[in-house]
Amino acid sequence: MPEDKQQNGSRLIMEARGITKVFPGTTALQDVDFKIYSGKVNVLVGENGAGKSTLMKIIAGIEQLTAGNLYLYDDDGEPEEVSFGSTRDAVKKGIGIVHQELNLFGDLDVAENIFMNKELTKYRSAYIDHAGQAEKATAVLAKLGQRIAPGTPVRDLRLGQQQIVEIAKTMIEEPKILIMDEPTSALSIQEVQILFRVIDDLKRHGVAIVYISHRLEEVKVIGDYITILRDARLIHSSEVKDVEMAEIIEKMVGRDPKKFFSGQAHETGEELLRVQDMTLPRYGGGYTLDHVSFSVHKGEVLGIYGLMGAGRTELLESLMGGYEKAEGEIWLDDERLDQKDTKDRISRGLVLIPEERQREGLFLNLAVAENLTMSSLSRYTKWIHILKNLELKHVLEMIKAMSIRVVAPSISISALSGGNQQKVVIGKALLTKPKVLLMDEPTRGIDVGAKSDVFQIVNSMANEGFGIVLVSSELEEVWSMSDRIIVLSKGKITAEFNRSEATEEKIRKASEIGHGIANLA
Amino acid sequence: MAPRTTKMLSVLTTLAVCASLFGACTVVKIGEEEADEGGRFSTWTKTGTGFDAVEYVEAVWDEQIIPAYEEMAVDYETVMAALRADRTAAAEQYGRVLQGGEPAAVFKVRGAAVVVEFDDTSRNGVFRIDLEPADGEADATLQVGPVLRGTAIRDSVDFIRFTDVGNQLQFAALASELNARMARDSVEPLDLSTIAGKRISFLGAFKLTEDEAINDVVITPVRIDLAAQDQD
Amino acid sequence: MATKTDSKMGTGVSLGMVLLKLRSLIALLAVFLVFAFIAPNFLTIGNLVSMAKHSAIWAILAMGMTYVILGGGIDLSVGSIAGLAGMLAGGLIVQGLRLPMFGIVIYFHTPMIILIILLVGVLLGAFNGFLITKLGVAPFIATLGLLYMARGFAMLRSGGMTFPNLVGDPALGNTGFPILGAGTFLGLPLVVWIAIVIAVVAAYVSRKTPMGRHVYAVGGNEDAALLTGIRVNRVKMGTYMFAGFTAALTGLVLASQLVASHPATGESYELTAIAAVVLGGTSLSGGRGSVGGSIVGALILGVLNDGLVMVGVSSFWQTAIKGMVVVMAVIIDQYQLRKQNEAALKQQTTADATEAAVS
Amino acid sequence: MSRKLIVLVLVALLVPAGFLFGKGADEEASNLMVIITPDKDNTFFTAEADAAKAMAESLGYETLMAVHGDDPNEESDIIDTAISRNAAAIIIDIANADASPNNLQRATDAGVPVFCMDREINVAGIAKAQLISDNFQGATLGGEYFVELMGEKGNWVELVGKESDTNAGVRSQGYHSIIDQYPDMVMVARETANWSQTEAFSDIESILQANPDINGIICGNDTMALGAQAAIEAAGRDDIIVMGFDGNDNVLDSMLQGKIEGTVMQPNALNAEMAVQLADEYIRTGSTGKDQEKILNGCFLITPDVADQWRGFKKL
Repeated sequence: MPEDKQQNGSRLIMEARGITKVFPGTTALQDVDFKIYSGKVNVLVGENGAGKSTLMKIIAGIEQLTAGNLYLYDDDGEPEEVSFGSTRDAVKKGIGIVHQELNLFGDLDVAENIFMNKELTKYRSAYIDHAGQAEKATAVLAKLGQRIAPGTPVRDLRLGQQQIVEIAKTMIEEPKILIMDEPTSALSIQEVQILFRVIDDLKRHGVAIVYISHRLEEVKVIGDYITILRDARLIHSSEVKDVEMAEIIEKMVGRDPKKFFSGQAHETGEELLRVQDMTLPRYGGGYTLDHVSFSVHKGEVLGIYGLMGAGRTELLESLMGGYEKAEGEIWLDDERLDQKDTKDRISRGLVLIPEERQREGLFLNLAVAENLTMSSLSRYTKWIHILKNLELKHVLEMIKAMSIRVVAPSISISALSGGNQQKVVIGKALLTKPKVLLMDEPTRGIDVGAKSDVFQIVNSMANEGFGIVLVSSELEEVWSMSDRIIVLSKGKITAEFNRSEATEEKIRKASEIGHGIANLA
Repeated sequence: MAPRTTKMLSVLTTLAVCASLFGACTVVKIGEEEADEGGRFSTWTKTGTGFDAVEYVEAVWDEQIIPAYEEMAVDYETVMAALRADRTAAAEQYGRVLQGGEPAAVFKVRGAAVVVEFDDTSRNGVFRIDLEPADGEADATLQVGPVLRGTAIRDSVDFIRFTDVGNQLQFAALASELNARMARDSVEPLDLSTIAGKRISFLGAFKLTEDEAINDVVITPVRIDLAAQDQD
Repeated sequence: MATKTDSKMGTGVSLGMVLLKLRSLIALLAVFLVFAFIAPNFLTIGNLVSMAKHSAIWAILAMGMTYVILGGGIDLSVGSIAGLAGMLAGGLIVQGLRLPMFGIVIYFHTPMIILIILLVGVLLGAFNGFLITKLGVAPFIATLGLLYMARGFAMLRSGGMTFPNLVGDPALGNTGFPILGAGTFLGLPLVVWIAIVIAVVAAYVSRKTPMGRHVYAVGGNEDAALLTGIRVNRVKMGTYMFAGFTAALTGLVLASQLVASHPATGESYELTAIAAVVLGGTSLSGGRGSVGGSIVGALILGVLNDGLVMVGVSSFWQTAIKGMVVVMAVIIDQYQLRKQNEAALKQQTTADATEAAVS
Repeated sequence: MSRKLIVLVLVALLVPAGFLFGKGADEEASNLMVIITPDKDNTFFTAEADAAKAMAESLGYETLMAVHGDDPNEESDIIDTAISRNAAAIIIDIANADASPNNLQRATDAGVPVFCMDREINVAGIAKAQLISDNFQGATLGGEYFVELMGEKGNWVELVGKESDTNAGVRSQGYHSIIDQYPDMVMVARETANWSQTEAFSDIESILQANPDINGIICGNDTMALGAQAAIEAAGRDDIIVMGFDGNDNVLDSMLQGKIEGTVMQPNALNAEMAVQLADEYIRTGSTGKDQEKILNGCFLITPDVADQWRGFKKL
């Protein structure tokens, strides 16, 4: 035990012992131990539903534990038992948390968001010291490598910048323990690099980082200690350097992760989709999409890689008729698509699996079955009557085909895990009998097991002769899954590779054309 | 269904609806429909029994009202004396006790007098009269307008009944018209500038409620006649 | 696990959950029984029919409101539209349609008048829909605007007065308007039949047609609906047009019942309609609820309204009691939603765990 | 499936359970008088309702009180309910002279005799008796007194009640039938304040801005008079004559303090009592004993001298 407390120049700062958390009907954590070392990155991994978030919420005072103890260690290594009734209690003890979901007020400016509920005031709280807040906000953002004006409304920032603001919000408290729940899921590569630098900086100042991520490659890069949870139980705890990637995956998933990235070439047939000179003007001049042309063949997975703001999502949504201002010719199966109307595009055989699953893909108020058939209702409709039995038949087939884990089709979609929800979104798209499937970040925010399921689905769909456009900001994914890769940068296609000729470096380089990225490193 | 068929169907439906629009209506030329001048307030104020106050007064004034007064009016002084003695008894004996509401009675009176003064400081102008036998002191008041107050004439006769008239507006209009008829017949012919000192005889009515002072009564005339020797 | 789960059917739910889901029906039963005990003559056929008649009007209005709310909107203008509809109908019967440029007055026959007024209601709903979908005005504001506009026009139509005695004139062929409000068929007032027909259609559309499904989708997640290929604006437009239709119908029925139309008809009816919808378990944030629920909600309000009058409860208390009932309904609704989500989550996690154990 | 079953069971239980446990219909003649008034937040109507209730109870009747809030549709519902309760008589202050007759006709058709008080309906033969406040006569009394106070000349303002209400029109016409005969009386503004104190307050405030030199305000009812009076006081004026109508206690108090110059007392307590008495007469004998359906009860002018002799719309 003593060496636990004083290891590699850092020391044990917090410990959770025998944590059990029971929600009505489910046990989220079962007798879990977790140690947090100062000046280190303490990584917490596990599949969705393994209990990571619950554990973090308990440490941050958001949830209260059912059984177990929390201890904070002072400078002398003396433990003090603590219990947090609320986030305020935890904040007082120097614990900060950056949530996975953004908790920002879009209409307030950056400084106001950073100082939300801890405003700097003058004259006995009678007046908010805007100048002082702006100054401090600028300082903390500079530390995070961002030059964002503190007066900018948060709504006007890119997603990545918003994430930085979220982190800055916590930093302002100067926490001793900083919990980061998937902080990189919305960040571009440069932003991830900046974040890692910030983390390094924090480590040097002795801050303990608790880091939750799905990106196991990140874990290897920045992690010091790793804790793996599975099914509410502690599976493994060690230093990162002592454990191999494959081992981590196996412990997380609890089974052989043999075909995690099941990259395989597909037989491709004739041209299915051709896009010519797709343009989308940008507000205030220039183009979000600058004369983009490409084609997709039967049975082909076309990967589109690009950094944040490259125009990936805009490209897919323009293809679906989502932008009134988008111009360009789209030919599907030798038929030209003229109407800028999503319904029409879907009926012709194009379908999109959107990036933000819950916001753009799901109806959380409805059941699994209703979600699945929402795009393809006309197929089960006679005159104006929905044929419930026919609908149910298709739903059950799709649930089986996608191996969606669901008790019954009538259960609310909100009860499903992220991975299963994503499968429902994909299933909904497939039920429209598409010819070409546009997938925007299909694996974002889902766990390793579900990810591999999704890739298997992509593969089998390609084998069935669908054309697939796969957009991802995760290089490996694009690289390993695609038959052909095009790279977007600032709205332009900057490179195109065949599976055989593509390498990570080439792709990355192409994605940075026009970005002046060199000075960021 | 093919879009073209749907379009055709909707056009046909629209046409059919338009056609039936013209079929399912009655067209009347403007001016031939019943006049309906939108009043400011509820139609209640003008619908009803179709009662016309002017017509009605024209019909009853000479035929029923004047005869009723000539037959039943009592000498003013007699009534006043009885009232001073016992209001209730006097009301029973000489007046018409009104139904409902506040205890009140209307009296039909007659008299002969000298006009002491025509007081027109108010637009509710009055003659102050000195009843026979004349003593130079005014001892009664006769309202002559142009503003005439009250409903004494209307309320003085049995045959004018609220229920027959319709509603309170028409009932009020009737009272005004009775007053106005009196003014046209009896006040307009008079030369008011020279009236002071002349002798008149009158038929009239006054209403007395329980609380009113007997000496304050204002008589609403039904007819005023200049004495023969004073006529020009 | 304490509660049994019928994993085969996948719909195994505890009795408590079912009762919770049926809370509005139970509330109706409770209110009904209470008044049956304490209100004399409550259970006479005459009273039941008259309560059905009163509730039917709320129900008609509430069904239009249900669609709008399910679609994620709100319609504050229905009461005013009802008022305007009544006034226009009254005007057409009493004064006809004056066309001075042609020197004629057109007196429409009664069925035609009803059609025209219903069309006007639909158009007013479309106006709401236009403001909301094309001009991006928030539903609350757009319909609040029409609330004032329609009421103003209703007053202007007659200068504030009432169109009395809407019996029509046989010479003009526009008699028969009072039948709508006073007529009966098989012993039930026509209004009740109308409400039943609309209820059947509205419930059918909401549950068995793509249109209905789309309304739920738009109310639940507009962005997703767009990307799913649902014509969101058309769906929203449809809900407001239906609300306009039910409002105009309500106005016609009210005017027909009184055989007179007065410009204040339907004042604050929009709030009663919303209350009925909420009582029926429809969520004001859209996407969750049912037509059937709203009808039960309307019945609760109707029975409560008449029952309280029958018992002779002071009108102040009547107002307060209605408010309490609505608030109570929302509290229970929230509780039920939480329980339902927990139950679904529990089912799902149990199943996940079982499956994990098997594999 | 279980859910549908439970729905069925509940519905199946609904009606029979009610019939089983509930009270059956009263077959014998009822002893119930249903008293319907427009409003409860106006003392005028409260006094009317109370007077009717007290009289009915003193005659041995049960009473059921209801208000229609000037809404004929609500009135329609209440009358249906009264019919359902098998009322012996309905005593009502109607909602709308044009829209109410049909409601009353329904009661009459169902064998429930109707007696109107205060407001009248234009159609004869529906109500067994109508005890009507002579608003026109009252308004002429008020108008005459107003003219007298103004010295037959000056600028005046009229505040009118709800335009859709018959009495608003009747009173306004009553005022004008008198005041318009005086050419030196100049009406500078005429506003609808919907019987409301707050609307009267804001209307008079803005009128005082536009027309500071007004000498008198005549109002269609007392609540508006109170609002007007408050606006005058707020403007620091004490030279403006205010007349009300109804005779409510607040105005009588204001008159005693010299703030309001006059009002017209409506005999509504008397109307209510007479309506109940006639109803009782009718129930017992089958006739009201009056030869007329409509009985007009006159109003009284209240001057500050006699303001202390009245309270609760009754002479002390």
